[in-house]
Amino acid sequence: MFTANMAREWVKESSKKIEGNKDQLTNLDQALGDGDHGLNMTRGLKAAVEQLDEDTDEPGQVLKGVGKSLLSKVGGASGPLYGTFFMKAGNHLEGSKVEFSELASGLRIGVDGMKKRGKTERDEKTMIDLLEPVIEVMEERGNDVTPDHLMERANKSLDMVMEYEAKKGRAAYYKEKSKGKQDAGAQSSYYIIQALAEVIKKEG
Amino acid sequence: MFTANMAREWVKESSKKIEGNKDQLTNLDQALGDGDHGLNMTRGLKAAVEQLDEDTDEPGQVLKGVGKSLLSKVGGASGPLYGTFFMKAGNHLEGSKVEFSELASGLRIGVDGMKKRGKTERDEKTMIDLLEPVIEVMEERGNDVTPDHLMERANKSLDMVMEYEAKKGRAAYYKEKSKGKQDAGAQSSYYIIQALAEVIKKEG
Amino acid sequence: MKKLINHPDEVVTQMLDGMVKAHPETYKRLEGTTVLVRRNKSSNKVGIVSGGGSGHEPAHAGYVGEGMLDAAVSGEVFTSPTPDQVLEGIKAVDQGAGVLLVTKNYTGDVMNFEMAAEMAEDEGIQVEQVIVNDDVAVEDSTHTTGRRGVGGTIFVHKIAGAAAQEGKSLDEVKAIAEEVIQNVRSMGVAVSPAQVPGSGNPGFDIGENEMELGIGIHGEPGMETIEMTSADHVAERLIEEVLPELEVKDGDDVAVMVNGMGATPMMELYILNNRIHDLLYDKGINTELILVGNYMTALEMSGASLTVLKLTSELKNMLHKPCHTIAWNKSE
Amino acid sequence: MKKLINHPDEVVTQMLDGMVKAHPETYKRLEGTTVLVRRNKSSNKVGIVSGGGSGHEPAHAGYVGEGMLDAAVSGEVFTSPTPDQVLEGIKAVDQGAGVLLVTKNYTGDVMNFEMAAEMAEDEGIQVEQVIVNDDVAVEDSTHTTGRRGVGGTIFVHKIAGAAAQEGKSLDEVKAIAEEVIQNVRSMGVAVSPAQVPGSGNPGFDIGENEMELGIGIHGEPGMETIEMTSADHVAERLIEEVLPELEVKDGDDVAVMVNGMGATPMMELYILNNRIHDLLYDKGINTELILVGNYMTALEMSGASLTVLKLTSELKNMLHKPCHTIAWNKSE
Ligand SMILES: Nc1ncnc2c1ncn2[C@@H]1O[C@H](COP(=O)(O)OP(=O)(O)O)[C@@H](O)[C@H]1O
Ligand SMILES: Nc1ncnc2c1ncn2[C@@H]1O[C@H](COP(=O)(O)OP(=O)(O)O)[C@@H](O)[C@H]1O
Ligand SMILES: [Mg+2]
Ligand SMILES: [Mg+2]
Ligand SMILES: [Mg+2]
Ligand SMILES: [Mg+2]
Repeated sequence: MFTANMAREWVKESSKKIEGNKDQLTNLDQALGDGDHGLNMTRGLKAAVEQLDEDTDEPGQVLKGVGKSLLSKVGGASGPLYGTFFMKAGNHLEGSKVEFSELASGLRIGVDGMKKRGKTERDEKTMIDLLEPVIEVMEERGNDVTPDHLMERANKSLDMVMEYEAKKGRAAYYKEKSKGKQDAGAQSSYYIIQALAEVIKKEG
Repeated sequence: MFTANMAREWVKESSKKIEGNKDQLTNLDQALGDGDHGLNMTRGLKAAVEQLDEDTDEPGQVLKGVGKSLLSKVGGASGPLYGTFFMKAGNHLEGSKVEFSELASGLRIGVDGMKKRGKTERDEKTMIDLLEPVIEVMEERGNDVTPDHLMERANKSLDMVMEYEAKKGRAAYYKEKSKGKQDAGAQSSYYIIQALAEVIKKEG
Repeated sequence: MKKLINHPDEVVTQMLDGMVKAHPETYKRLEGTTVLVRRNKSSNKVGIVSGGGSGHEPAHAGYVGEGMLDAAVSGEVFTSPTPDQVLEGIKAVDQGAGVLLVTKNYTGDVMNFEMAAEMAEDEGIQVEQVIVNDDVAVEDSTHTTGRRGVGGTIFVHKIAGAAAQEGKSLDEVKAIAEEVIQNVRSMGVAVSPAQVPGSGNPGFDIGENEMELGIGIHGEPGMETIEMTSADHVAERLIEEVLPELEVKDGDDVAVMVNGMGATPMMELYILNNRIHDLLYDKGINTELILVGNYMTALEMSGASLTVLKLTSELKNMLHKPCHTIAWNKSE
Repeated sequence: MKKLINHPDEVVTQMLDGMVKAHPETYKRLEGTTVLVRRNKSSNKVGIVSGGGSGHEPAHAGYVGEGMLDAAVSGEVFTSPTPDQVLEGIKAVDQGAGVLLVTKNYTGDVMNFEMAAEMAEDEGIQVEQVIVNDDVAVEDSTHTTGRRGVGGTIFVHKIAGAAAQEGKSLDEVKAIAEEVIQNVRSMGVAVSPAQVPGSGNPGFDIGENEMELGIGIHGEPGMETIEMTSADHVAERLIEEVLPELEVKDGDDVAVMVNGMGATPMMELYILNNRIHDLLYDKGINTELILVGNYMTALEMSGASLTVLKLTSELKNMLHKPCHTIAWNKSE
């Protein structure tokens, strides 16, 4: 069961991890982009935490609010993408008790929205290469999904995305030179998945 | 006897010395000014050599031409000052055979013009602190002046001017901090005197 | 890099306030936003809104005023502004004739402005978007992000702004903006990098004796790293890279921008222009207008870019219309 | 420092040619000289000639045009031009009403312009000279070189230029120029140095965490070396140093220039202005006009200066007259 509390914890834990790794994210973005991803995501998630709907018992409400915060605080490429992801996912989830299989469907809609907004496919070396495979695992495992399932796939994807050639965002200007360097957005997605896994472990 | 040939040699030798010490002059001016004295003087003396009146047998004519070249090629503070010096000195010298005592009078008029143009007195840490004492020696010794007389006084003055506090030109902004550092213009005057001493030694 | 700032989080708002305080007759800032809007609106014209990350000053707020933009929306440094901010700009300038958004081709700018356009349309405002992509240092391919938008954006502001000022319709203004975009190409070169306030180090490195050819305005890499070379040679390379795609030929008219990246002395820009002008002249190309200065910068990056706009008679006509902004002030 | 130039010996002439090629309608270069003169002369007015070393662009040639200068004479970088060059400028702009020379207070500038004035008078041209000395970082004493001339020079150009354009006599133009000089004070701060082309190293050093308060526009030292501090604090120090000598008080009108030294991003200048404006406002001082930008630079020096001009009603009147130059373009 995915609850509003867990949704809130997810956001708080994501914020902590992103802020704690701000410099890493910024350095990654500096190598392949413009060096603001750590700043952008920290600013956005801080705002999301501040604006968290603490009263609702509906996880969908929580995630929708997070999406709006990100959309209006992050800017850049990651703002509309993560904003769309959380808003669309939140929109899909109904009521206060959400099965993990339902969460998976919500996140699927989220990531599809993200792909559409970014005109991006898999394997283009973006955050999508972290999020989508993990969501696939959730879809496959349904209600039996475990934190370890998520992390196993996230770890594998993180290694893989490093070797891709960037096709979207500023990293694409580096063409083949982008191979062997980690994508900043993939790395921030990794932390967001890690936060989700930890919350599931703790509460589940 | 000071001849037109000696005047020409004086200019050529000055140009050689100044160009050879361009970086030193520039570094001195960098510490207490704007770092262009080496460039300014090299440019000016090169032009003076190029425009030398090779046909005249009157040293006054030669020096007048040098003054004009400096005036129209150097700019900055040193251009009008050295320009005035050589023009006024040249104007005073008459005919083709000039006694050293006459040369001394000419240079006296030159340095007085320089002081007036620069509104400068002795001991204000400028080129005047090199030129005027040496000219005094020439005035004292008259036709018996020797290269060693000149260099003895020039060496002494160079040591003294180093300890003065600058009152004129850009170096004045440094106030007491200018003490213990050499003035770029005093240094270039030193080379010009050195060149004169060498020419007198060779020809005289 | 040492910066005359207070706190990295405040650079954008304090900069915008500083602009408004310097030019209260030109601007006001929409309260609680990073949007600067024109004070003296001409009535019933198409509104023009541009924007993007901060750090490119005078772009974009410097081009707000009669004959150019109606509002500029500023994001954090080198970061696209968010859709809600852009939406505020759109709402503030719409007078019923619709609004044109001028965006540079960066994923973030495109998406945030697109979302703002969708939101505005939901509120019943007619919005069109054009995307400037003039940087020939980047290959244009539908499978990738495509060419970046750089200095050419200023000519889009100028000409779309003049068309709107003339009372043309949204479709007409959009069409002429597209025509500028089709006909404008740029390329930049950097000799030293810029650093985003609050980040620990410069955005990229350039070797002691090197320069980066084809640099982007956020320090994105370009075509190649070359040895430091003369201004004349740089001018020649830029012309060689920029002209071919425009297919300019003997007798054509162009507008030229020799743009400083932020920390380049004017002296160097004019020395570049000295050669650029002659290269064009020798090809029989007529330079209707040459702008030399800091028009689209990248903080304290040192370097320059060349932008060439091929002029049709309509573009020429609009280019010469007056405009009154901080960064480009042209009388009748 | 990496420079986009060809050869140090050619920087001035290639820069001047690059300026003329960008603005052929504004200027022409007197053949064989480093003098740029205005193309469209207004007839029978007092001529105004300024100049000095190069490296301060857009000063001085950027201020040639209607309502400001008639000619600018450029020396080598940071080196006063020679008297013969200044003389050419004087002769080119004299229309019988005489010529005013505007000089910054540096020994070289003063002497070279003075000699040019003497030469021009020998040729029967009426010439007057004013010497701008607005830099409060230097003590003013008759026994020393006195205060330097810096950014305040631009206000002298503007106001003397407007007076000349109005048809005032040489004495009147000189008197109003002197009035500006009496009422204008400046101070600068640098965070990184500049380097003269062709010299092996920067003109001065500034420690990694330091800034130089009271710097001159050729890198001359100022009052003190201080630790890097916030823009607000810099603004406060500059205001504190500049205002006292002007004796401005509640209700007075001033014009303000927040000037970049060459490599300072506009963002930082506006952040400085954000505080400078408020400090003046809090004292009840009315800012009639605020200029923010690169008006009097020092090559690629990074830093800023503040200039405050206390306005009488006559100065205000002249300040608001139109002018049309590359660097300051003001419509009716
Ligand atoms: N079109 C796109 N689709 C999906 N993700 C993208 C796209 N463009 C960029 N990204 C992701 O966004 C990240 C960069 O985000 P950020 O640095 O915050 O924005 P910006 O690139 O505008 O500075 C990249 O590392 C990449 O993962
Ligand atoms: N008023 C003055 N009278 C005499 N000499 C002066 C005066 N001002 C400067 N100087 C001399 O000029 C030298 C500097 O010359 P230079 O560097 O060529 O000119 P600038 O100071 O204009 O850059 C100083 O070292 C000093 O000796
Ligand atoms: Mg980024
Ligand atoms: Mg000097
Ligand atoms: Mg960004
Ligand atoms: Mg000098």
